Amino acid sequence: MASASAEAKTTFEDFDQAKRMQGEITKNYFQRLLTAQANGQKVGYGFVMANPIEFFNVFDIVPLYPEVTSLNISYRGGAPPLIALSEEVGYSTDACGYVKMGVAAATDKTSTAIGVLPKPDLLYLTYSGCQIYIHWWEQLHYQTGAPILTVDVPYVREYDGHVDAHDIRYVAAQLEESIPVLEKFTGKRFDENRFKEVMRLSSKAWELWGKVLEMGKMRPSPLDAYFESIYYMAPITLIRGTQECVDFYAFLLEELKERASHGVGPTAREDYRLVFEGVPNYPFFKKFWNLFRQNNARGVVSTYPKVAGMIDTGSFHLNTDHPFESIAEYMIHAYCNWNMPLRTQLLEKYVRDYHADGVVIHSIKSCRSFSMGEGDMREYLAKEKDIPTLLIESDHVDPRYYSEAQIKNRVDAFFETLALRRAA
Amino acid sequence: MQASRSYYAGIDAGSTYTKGALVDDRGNIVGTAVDMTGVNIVTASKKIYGLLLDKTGMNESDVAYVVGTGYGRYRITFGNTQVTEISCHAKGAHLLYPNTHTVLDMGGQDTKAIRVNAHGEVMDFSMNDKCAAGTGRFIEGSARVLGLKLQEVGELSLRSTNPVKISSTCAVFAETETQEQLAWGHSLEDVLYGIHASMATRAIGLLRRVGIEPEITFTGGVSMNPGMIRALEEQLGQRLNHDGKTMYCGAIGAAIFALERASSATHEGGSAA
Amino acid sequence: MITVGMDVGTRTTRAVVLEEGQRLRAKIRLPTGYNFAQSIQGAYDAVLAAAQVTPAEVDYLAATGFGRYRVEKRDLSITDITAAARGARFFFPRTRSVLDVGAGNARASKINEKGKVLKFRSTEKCAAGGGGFLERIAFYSQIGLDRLGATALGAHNPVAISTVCSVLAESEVINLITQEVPLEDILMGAHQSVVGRVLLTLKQVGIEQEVTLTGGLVENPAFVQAFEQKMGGKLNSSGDLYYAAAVGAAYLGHQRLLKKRGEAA
Amino acid sequence: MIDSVQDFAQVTDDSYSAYDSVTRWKQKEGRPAVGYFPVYFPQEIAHALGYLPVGLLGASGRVGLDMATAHTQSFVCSISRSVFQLGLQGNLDMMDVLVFSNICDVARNLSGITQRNRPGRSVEYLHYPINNSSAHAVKYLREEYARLARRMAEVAGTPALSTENLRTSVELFNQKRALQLRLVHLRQESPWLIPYTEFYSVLRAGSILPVERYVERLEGYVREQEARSSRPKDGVRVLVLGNFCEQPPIQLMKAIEEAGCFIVQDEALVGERWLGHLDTDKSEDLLSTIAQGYVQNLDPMTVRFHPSVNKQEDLMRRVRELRLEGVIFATPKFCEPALYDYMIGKPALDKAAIPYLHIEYEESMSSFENARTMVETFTESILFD
Ligand SMILES: Nc1ncnc2c1ncn2[C@@H]1O[C@H](COP(=O)(O)OP(=O)(O)O)[C@@H](O)[C@H]1O
Ligand SMILES: Nc1ncnc2c1ncn2[C@@H]1O[C@H](COP(=O)(O)OP(=O)(O)O)[C@@H](O)[C@H]1O
Ligand code: SF4
Ligand code: SF4
Ligand code: SF4
Repeated sequence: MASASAEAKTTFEDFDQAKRMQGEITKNYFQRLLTAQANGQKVGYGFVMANPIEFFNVFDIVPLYPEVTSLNISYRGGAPPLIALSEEVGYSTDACGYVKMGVAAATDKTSTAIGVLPKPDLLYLTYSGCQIYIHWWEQLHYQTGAPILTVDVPYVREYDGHVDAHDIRYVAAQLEESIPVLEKFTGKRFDENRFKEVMRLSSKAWELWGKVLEMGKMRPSPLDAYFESIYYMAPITLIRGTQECVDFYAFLLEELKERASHGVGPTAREDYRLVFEGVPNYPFFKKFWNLFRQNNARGVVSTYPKVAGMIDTGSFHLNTDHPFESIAEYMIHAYCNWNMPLRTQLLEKYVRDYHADGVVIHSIKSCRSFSMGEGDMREYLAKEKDIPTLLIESDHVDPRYYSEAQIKNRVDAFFETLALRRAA
Repeated sequence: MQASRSYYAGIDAGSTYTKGALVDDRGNIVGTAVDMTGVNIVTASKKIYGLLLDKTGMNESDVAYVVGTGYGRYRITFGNTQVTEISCHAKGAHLLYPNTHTVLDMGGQDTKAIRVNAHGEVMDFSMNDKCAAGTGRFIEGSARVLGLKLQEVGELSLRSTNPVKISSTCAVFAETETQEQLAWGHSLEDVLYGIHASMATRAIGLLRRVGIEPEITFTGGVSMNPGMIRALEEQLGQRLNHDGKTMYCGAIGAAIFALERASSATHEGGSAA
Repeated sequence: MITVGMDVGTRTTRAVVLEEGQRLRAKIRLPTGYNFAQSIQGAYDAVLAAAQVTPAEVDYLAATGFGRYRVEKRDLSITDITAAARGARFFFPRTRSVLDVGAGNARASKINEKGKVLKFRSTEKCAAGGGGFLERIAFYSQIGLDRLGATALGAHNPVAISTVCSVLAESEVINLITQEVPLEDILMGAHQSVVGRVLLTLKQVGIEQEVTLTGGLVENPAFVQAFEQKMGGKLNSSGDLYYAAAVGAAYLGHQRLLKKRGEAA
Repeated sequence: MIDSVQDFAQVTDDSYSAYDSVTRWKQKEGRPAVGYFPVYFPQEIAHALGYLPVGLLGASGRVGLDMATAHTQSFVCSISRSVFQLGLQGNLDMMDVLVFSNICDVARNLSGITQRNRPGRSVEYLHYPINNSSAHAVKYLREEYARLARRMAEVAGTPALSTENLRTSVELFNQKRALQLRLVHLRQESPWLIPYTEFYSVLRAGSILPVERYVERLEGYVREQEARSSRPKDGVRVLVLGNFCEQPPIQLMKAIEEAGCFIVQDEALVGERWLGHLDTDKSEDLLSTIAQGYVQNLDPMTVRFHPSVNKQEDLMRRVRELRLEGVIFATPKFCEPALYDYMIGKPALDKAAIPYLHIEYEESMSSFENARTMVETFTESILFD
């Protein structure tokens, strides 16, 4: 293959610059994280799902998301030794792999594929969507002695998505209660102007990110909203509330528009449009993607990138006039904090809105927050709505649960049925 | 040979057995063959192909198209193309029992429930999940551990009068559980039937995922097992289609695909290989 | 004093005759099968014959293994973990960690100088943590159990088999075979995967020198080698240790008898 | 007295699947029933609304899971799957309302999939606050209770909650909890008096019998047991942890006893007695009292999170107070809350050199050999040297 010429964009690579930018952003973030404590900064552990990271920004606390570090480590093949460390001390094989990796990485001097991670100065427990969060922080609390700061977030319990006012009040009240705690912890005063500025930047980034994901509605879609989003969702999590983050999504949006105008996309053609549900498989990420890429299938929309915030559901606005209430609402509407019928209906709506051919559910054996109910989701979509739906299982970080022959068999058969339907 | 190249072969390279089937240009089954897969899939599938030709008195030149299926489908080097065994079992079951709407395929390492339409095409399918309990391998394991022949297991279980409950969710563990039940003094027949009953419950769970619509055709190696048939029929409260050919269903379906592909390939004027 | 120890395992039944709690007069093993009464009686008769003792001369019979309750003539039943620990110490007195690997699962224990079990753990059920997995592989690859270990030792580049579930690990093996990976490398990979799980269990109780291996896997040189490599230390193992639990049971029977006679005197 | 025991055993049996006694009660009383998923549920509120509160404690392996298998995967605990199966089979149809809560991800999502498969019928979800250091937690829970009470009254067409009714109900349930606690303490002191199986069915009957009848029977039973005396027996005093939600097979608990252990305390049905006594005198706002009872109760419970309570110290306190010789972690297969709590307890026990054992169970298991061997070895290692 001849190398791409400087002026004309010829290969897909040329339209894939945002991914590279994301790589830089992630690298810089890790750099900042690994040196934070040496620079006298506090490291706060937090969760990805609908977190109010704006508070960390204002108090200058460097966030560490064990979900992000774990997925990065496992993407680089580094999960097995960490999981082994945890299982050696007694963690069950059935426990969430993120927890096992996170706990091992926070043990004295454990070196990981991305370096020796700082231990927590603070454990920020935001209970959006996953119960294991509580247990995880408890483990780290007993292991490291770091204090836990809790923000309780009620589950979206109504099947029509309605959220009671008392839920929002309760979360907002706790956010307010957390301010003096954070002031004491950092020795800094809460700067309201700074907070508003951070909120503004956050909203801006969210808006752009939402537009990016909407691009999947185009036919063909210029992006793979599942596999590529794995990369694209990093900045909104890691550096939200900064200009850099806003710039990234602006760039990405432009790039995708360009792809669209050149008729370029992540696969040679777009033969199938799929909706994806569930956490991907990180240790075999590329292999897994290939199973779909080979069939010229693109993920046009997926629920996974929405774990950080439900930007496309109309339930999401950050409002600087009511910062606490609007953050509270955002936290309540985390994807896994929705009850199952809501999640299922969202998928059904995606199939319609994005003109998809079918749904692929990648179910994680050790993550019940996502997977409990995915079987029923399949029941509903396949049986009641006659939408071709494939349910496959493995793990997000543990390579021991990935059986290639088995998964390939299912994926191949799924494409055979899609082809049949197409012919009919 | 009067009509050269008017036969179509399907080879199903399964985890346990490799099966072959040959059909003529009207879709009649001309012959079948089976043998252990063993360690070398390439050799095993070649061997079955040879056996199939021998048994039917054909030459390679009589065969117009070969479709491979099963786990080893990509290793069937002499095949023209490959199709997953899910589509093949559906196709094969439809040929054997044209009123089939649901297929249950129990093979060596997985169990599949398939919903098919009036043309034998797959509408939906579901396979045993990550946890492998409830496949034919489990019966094989129990047979080996107990020093029984595979064929004996099902027969013996039919003599059970007071089935023991084997509930383990794990195939590995269930093997031990089997022996424990024996150690506690339950009869061999009762324990064996217990195994079949517990596997049947799992299989029915899978069938429910795709919806149970009569007729149900039982395919795969385990459809040769009378104990399993009884357990399934008892729990489902309805009869299953099965016979000596259902074990070859995957290969038969593959042969039918070979027939279909070959005719569409001639229409398009190209080869799918 | 003559004590007999019987270990009724899932695959084999082992019987030993111990004299004065010290001298191993005979050892025997037979497949367990599904007719327990028959295998137990068979092993009992055979071991007495081999030791040249009559039933009347037997002072005590101690049973262990999962079928211990089926040994009707037993004077005492002991769990395999306790029995294997004593047996390990019988052959290797400086044993502090015992690893008893049978067909179904592996049990690791930490013991004190007297052979008392301080801490123990068995492999999780959802795991290919026993010899049964290797049996399946031997069967599947048509190698035969006897030659399995020796064949695996010929590996140059063992391929890791990582699946947790032994049934799925078999699919993985099949998959590797279809990819034409050399059989030796696959077999060694399979051994390493069992080793990984067993070692994990041992680590969960803590490793202390010396480590002694008991149970059926002492007959498998590839397992022993892979284990020593992965643990980074030596493993006591010898053919006699296949009988460790039976010997341990006989030994504990002897102790019991001494105590009883002492009390009576 | 024999009658009570049989009565208890019989209703316990009934709660394993068909809930016939609930159907009969409804026919006789013409009143509604509410099924609640473990661990805790404010039964007094249901009672005050005229409901019969009934615990959904799984099917103890008595039903096949074929229907549940179609909707749920194999890597979740048995209780969730068997309760779901009961629902799909129609065995929970007599329950006018089903209530789930945030004990774990499995239970949370179970509420929604149960709703989806129970069209037009009521399935409610209660959020118990996890942040008991927030000044708003009690208020929040009070509003949750008020919301639930409104819904339940609406569903059954019963009058709204009245303070008078609620007061009567709280007092009744105070009695129930007090009696259960007396029994628990009695067994802690003299575990040889009552076999675990009997003890369990007595407690379990409290999750299905109407409270009036239960209290009456239980009173007689407890008094009689307290008066009994028998020669103390020898056994290893153990605490069993992990069975706070999924009910262990009774055979497993028997195997533990047969191996020579006294189960002096365990977590089966803890939610039933967890609140202890609620003071009804002080307040007119009894919903707040009940909410406060939950939020401010610092007793350890796996599915409750108390940043201010040290679970390790608490475990060591129990070791001392109950004179424990060992701890058995009997965790339901795939139950993450139990598995993580094991990892909190374990290092503390290691440090104090208290023997412990970890076994996993499933409600439907039918073979206990492995567990039995482990428990026997465990007792052997404590008893002999
Ligand atoms: N004659 C027989 N009697 C009973 N069971 C049989 C017989 N032949 C095969 N089986 C069962 O069928 C299984 C193999 O099924 P098969 O469909 O050939 O699997 P695969 O396609 O994975 O090789 C074996 O595990 C065994 O349980
Ligand atoms: N001759 C042999 N060569 C290699 N491995 C063997 C041999 N005999 C037994 N084994 C291994 O030992 C295991 C059986 O161990 P054993 O202690 O007899 O089990 P159990 O106590 O359950 O009867 C088998 O699964 C096999 O892996
Ligand atoms: S259980 Fe699932 S949602 Fe929760 S931390 Fe683990 S992977 Fe994330
Ligand atoms: S080891 Fe058993 S429980 Fe685990 S995945 Fe395999 S069959 Fe299932
Ligand atoms: S047993 Fe555990 S996982 Fe299952 S519902 Fe109860 S708390 Fe949740």
